[in-house]
Amino acid sequence: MQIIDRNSLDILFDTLKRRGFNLVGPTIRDGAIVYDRLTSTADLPIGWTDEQNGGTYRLKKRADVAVFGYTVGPHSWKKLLYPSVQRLWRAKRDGENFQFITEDEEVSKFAFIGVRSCELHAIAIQDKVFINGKYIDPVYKLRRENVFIVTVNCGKASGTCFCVSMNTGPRATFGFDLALTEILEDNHHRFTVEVGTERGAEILREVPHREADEEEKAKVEDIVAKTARQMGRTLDTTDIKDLLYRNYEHPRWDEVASRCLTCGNCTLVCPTCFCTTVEDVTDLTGEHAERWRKWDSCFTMDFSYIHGGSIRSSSKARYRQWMTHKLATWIDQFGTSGCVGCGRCITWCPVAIDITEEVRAIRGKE
Amino acid sequence: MKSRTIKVNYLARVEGEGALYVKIKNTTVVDVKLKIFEPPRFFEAFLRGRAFTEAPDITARICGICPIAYQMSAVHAMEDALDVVVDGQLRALRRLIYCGEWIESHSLHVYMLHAPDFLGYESAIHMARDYPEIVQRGLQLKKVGNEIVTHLGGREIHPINVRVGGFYKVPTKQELKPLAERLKWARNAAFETVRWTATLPFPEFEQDYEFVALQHPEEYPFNEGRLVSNKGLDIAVRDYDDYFVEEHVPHSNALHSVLKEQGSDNLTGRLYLVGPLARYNLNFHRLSPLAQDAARSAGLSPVCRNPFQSIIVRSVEILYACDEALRLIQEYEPPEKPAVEVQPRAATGYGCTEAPRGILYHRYRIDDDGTILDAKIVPPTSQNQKIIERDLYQFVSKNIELPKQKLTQQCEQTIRNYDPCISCATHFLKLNIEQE
Amino acid sequence: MLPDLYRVQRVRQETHDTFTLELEPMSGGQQVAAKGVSFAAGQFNMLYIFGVGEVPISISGNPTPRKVRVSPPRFVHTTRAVGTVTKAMGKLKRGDVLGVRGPFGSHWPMEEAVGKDIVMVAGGIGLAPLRPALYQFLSQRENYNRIILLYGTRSPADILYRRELEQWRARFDLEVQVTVDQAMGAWHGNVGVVTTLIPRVSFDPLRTIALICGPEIMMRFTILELQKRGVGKENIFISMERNMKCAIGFCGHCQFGPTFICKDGPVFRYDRIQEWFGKREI
Amino acid sequence: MTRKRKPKLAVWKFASCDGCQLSLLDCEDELLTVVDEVEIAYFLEASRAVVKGPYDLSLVEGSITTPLDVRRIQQVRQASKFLVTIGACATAGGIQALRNFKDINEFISVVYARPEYIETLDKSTPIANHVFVDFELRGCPINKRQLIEVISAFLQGRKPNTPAHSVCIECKLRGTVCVMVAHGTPCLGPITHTGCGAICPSYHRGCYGCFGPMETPNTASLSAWWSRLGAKEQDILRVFRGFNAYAEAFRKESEVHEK
Ligand SMILES: Cc1cc2nc3c(=O)[nH]c(=O)nc-3n(C[C@H](O)[C@H](O)[C@H](O)COP(=O)(O)OP(=O)(O)OC[C@H]3O[C@@H](n4cnc5c(N)ncnc54)[C@H](O)[C@@H]3O)c2cc1C
Ligand code: SF4
Ligand code: SF4
Ligand code: SF4
Repeated sequence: MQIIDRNSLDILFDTLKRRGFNLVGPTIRDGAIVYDRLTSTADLPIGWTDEQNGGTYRLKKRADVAVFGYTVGPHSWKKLLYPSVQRLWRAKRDGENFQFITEDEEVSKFAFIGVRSCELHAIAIQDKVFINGKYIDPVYKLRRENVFIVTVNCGKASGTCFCVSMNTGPRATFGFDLALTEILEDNHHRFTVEVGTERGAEILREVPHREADEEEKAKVEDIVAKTARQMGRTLDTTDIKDLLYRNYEHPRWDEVASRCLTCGNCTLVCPTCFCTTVEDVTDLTGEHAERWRKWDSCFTMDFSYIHGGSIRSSSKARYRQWMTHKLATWIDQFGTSGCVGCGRCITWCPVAIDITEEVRAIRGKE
Repeated sequence: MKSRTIKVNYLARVEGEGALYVKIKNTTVVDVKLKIFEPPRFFEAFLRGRAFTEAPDITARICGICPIAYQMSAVHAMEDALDVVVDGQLRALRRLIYCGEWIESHSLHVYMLHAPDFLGYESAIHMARDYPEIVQRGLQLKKVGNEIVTHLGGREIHPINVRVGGFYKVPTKQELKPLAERLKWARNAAFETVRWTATLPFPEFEQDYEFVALQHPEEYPFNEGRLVSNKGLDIAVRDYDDYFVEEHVPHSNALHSVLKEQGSDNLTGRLYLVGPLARYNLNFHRLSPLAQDAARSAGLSPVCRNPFQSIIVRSVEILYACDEALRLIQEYEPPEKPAVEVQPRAATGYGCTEAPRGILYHRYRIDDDGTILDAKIVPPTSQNQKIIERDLYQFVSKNIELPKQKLTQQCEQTIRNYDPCISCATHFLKLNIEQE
Repeated sequence: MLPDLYRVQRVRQETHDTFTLELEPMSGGQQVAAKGVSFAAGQFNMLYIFGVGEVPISISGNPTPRKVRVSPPRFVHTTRAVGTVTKAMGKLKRGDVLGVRGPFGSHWPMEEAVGKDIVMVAGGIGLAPLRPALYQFLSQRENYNRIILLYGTRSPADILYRRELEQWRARFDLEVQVTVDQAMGAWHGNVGVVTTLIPRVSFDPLRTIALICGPEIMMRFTILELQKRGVGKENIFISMERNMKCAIGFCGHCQFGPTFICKDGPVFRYDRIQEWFGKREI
Repeated sequence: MTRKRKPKLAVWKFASCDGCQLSLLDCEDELLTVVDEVEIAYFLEASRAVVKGPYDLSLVEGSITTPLDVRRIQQVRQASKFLVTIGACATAGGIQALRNFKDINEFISVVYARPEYIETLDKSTPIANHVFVDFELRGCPINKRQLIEVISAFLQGRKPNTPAHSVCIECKLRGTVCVMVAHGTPCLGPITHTGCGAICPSYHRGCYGCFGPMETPNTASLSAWWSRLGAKEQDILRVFRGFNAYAEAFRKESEVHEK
């Protein structure tokens, strides 16, 4: 474990930039901490934190100058790994025939700054979906290959976090190039650094650093342990798959359906949800056609539309599909839970529907 | 006895639905009616009981062509009631978005609605076959206007960003930059537009009008000023109701507005004219030097009384709006807050701004918690309706020997001189010419 | 994800709303050359009509054509025009070009069926995905015991593959029963839903493989009837249908319980999805 | 697949603000291409030239508010092969449908000094209440991209890509921060039909529902949440009584909040 001080964070940024990486990370926009292009550490949410609960998110000033003193916000990294709206191909009519126009996509190399442990798990889950199966999604693969990941171990948990329950945090254990832990002490603002890959080590060599002492190593443990104790939510995952398989007809689904807006926010903020739809479009002349892929949600009627109607026309069936997929069928499909406990779906649900609460209700009244 | 009628059941290339009816007996015009049959929509009625904050969005729906005008008059009236002043960069942004609407609306009228009359086409689409570059230029100019509105307002029609007190969100300097580039092109195109419109064939038709427009000590009027005329009117906006009166005639779903003869409640008051011609004649010296030069070099004097030449005046105003928009963008510094805090209180507020077609007056009475108790809206088209009828009368009388088809076409053109907006007029237009 | 280009070589109108297209890869289709037109009975393709859209359609041709009978080999699809894309597909003529991605999905249990009785139950357009299996069974007839095809349609006018059905019916090594929901005109055959045919045919329930394709409700009742006869769940195979956008497990639309119909299906062994199949709105 | 003759396009207007048909003229970059692909057979706002029907594609703007219009829409339907209604007036009765909740005579007397000159119906109703409509395009006003999409789709014989889900999905696709969750600003986005591009939230404003109800709107649940955010019954009533007041889901919800 190494140590860099706060100023060296700027050097780390510059080094990554020199190596051709575009930095993306937390920054304040429109009253939230979103993931966007960063030019320097000044773009980071220095001295800001967030307060989260079901259906609410508020930025708050911190008493200190923490750089990573917040938890996850409305965006997730998936927006960079498979864009929310993407053209898959173009075609042109050519007399009686038509032709596809293929173009090689240039994708910039990204360095993700401030990825949390739950998010690493989410990326790993999407890897399973997009590149570790029988078919490979070229859009995802192209972007994923180029990413450099700088992780941050969480120094605080928010009111909707439950990574501890899902075994996905708060400490990062894999999947990063470099992992930082922020140590904020009067007069000495520094970060511990763990190296995850050779690539990471190479970058770190260009940043002034030193070996961490025992005390500093212990601090990391303390910080993550404290965060773990702060979890705003818990979810009992015992036997969860069978629990949900057993309860397709539980009355709780009707109850949640009475509140659920079927707006789809939960699916779109979720870092693992991957569903998309395609739009086949043409221009006015009818000479050009394109196919676009867009993020979709299992909460729409079109999602399950087959000729004659939608399979999941009730909101009950749609919420049930979503939650059962996240927590149960995902396990059968990909050998892992589809939920990493980031809590986004709870915070960003406009009416505060809470996946942990729903599980509790079903378990309780089974 | 020979009589003719000229009827145009659905006036084309105007906004909304109107009809024209002219009745000629021997060689005299006996009746002229500009009918507005666009169904009434009762805005003043359902504004009652709404929140004062809703007026800009609701009244915008009176007209899809000039929603900004409605939003501006509404916010000014409300701010007048609440005794709030919105100035500095927020005021500048309001001016900027208004420039956008003028550019868009005037370009639409000049190129798509009016020019085809002069060149003998059914529409700009037909005109595009022979004059593709000109029509393209008009479309692109219009687009720049729309871009300004969209940038600041969120979309070109019924923008969503205007509120009592200011805006919901203001742009950064960076965000306005691309507009400046487009506006530089637009300013040149507008210059060309002035030159081009000046070459169109104009009938001899000088009329004596009482022009009414806003006048402001420093600027060409958009949002603020005193109501003045070339015949001595000079009043504050809040005195509007003392000087103007609206009457309802059977042939029209729009109310007609006239200037009251002072000291009398006589409804057959003075006719007056609002719109680009009025603004131009009353405020020529407030145009930017570039716009003044363009007008002069196109042979337009600071006083223009030929309504057919309103097409040149509109073009000058497009040029001015481009110039002004550029200036506003160059001087822009984002204000600290997107809006001024407003607190409701029981009061009556008055607002009058210069819509592309002329002055648009709003008056609201609200109660303590901001609920609208009473609303009055007088759009430019209802103010011009009487004068349009008078012009028609004069025009037909002068050209009575023309073959019917030609006369009909020219009557339509006479109406289009005013760019009447029927949707506005009905918060109601119908055209028939009858000759006996 | 880019479709290959195929040319329509032949169009056959089967009924007023159903038609069969034979598609040949266009020369120059790079991927096609490598892959060849081969598929397993039960699989489907994604067919793209220029400017209109893309839909999943089962392959209804012969997976093991007699050598070089048609060269180059073709994809055969039978489609019922129900909506935008399928209607546009119905307007294609010989020589028109369309995009093809595939073949995708699982296939009918050809190996498991060896040495057993085979009961195929088709409802409506469901006959199309079953036809390749039938072709294959017949081409290796000696490998199987009894082969029974039960087929139900709405009315006599909706019967697909009429000539072939007649030929099949004439064979002694294949039992074909057709029924219609509503008799019209000169129909002298069975009337009633397809499930009513099940008790009438003889097979050895303990040594039977059943293949079913049709509307979900029809499949549900067919399964009940077969179970009544004693056919085990593990010997019943059904072909499922769900909305599909990508056909390769990314779009998520075709999820059915824990499965993706595009890659785990469309053909499923009934006992593996039984838990979900009985439930509504899954 | 070459087209034989240009399809005839007609644009009709009933009670409205003209904004939706103006959207077509606002397609500055596409307008001349549209004209290449279709024959503008009837479009008074743009042209005096009137070509006789029947029309292949009719775009209908505005709501039905007069006895005459009740008859006129029948004629338009008869003359049209494919009829598309555009905008909140045509699809839901528009803002003028606020009269439907009140006594019309009282309304007339408020606006017009001589009510006897006014001929109007007591309700403003959507086109689909009178004739069969092939496709509805939402919005107050419609979105011009969507209009071009509908025309392109019509020309190509495909389904237009105009999803019916919530505005929220569009917000999320754009990466907009939710104004309700992050600012506590009441927003109608979760129950409003998408299509505008999720404009309001991107301007830090709550959606006010100008595209009308989405496919399966849970208005009751959202109203309850608005109350928790501090919205008064009056505010909730007003927001549902907006530009789509007479759309069923909004109408019913507004009635709940009417004292
Ligand atoms: C694996 C599989 C195999 C199929 N095989 C055949 C076949 O051999 N012959 C045949 O006629 N039909 C088959 N279908 C059904 C066929 O895909 C639909 O009829 C077709 O998608 C309808 O599209 P449309 O645009 O004509 O209809 P619309 O009703 O206009 O559909 C709009 C959209 O909804 C979706 N959709 C509608 N109906 C279905 C459906 N039934 N299944 C999946 N998506 C649907 C599609 O995405 C379509 O683009 C099969 C479906 C699946 C999933
Ligand atoms: S389901 Fe909710 S808590 Fe779980 S990963 Fe998705 S957004 Fe996070
Ligand atoms: S759970 Fe919440 S976020 Fe998800 S669809 Fe329902 S209301 Fe929307
Ligand atoms: S966000 Fe809502 S109110 Fe705003 S423009 Fe879109 S649909 Fe209309």
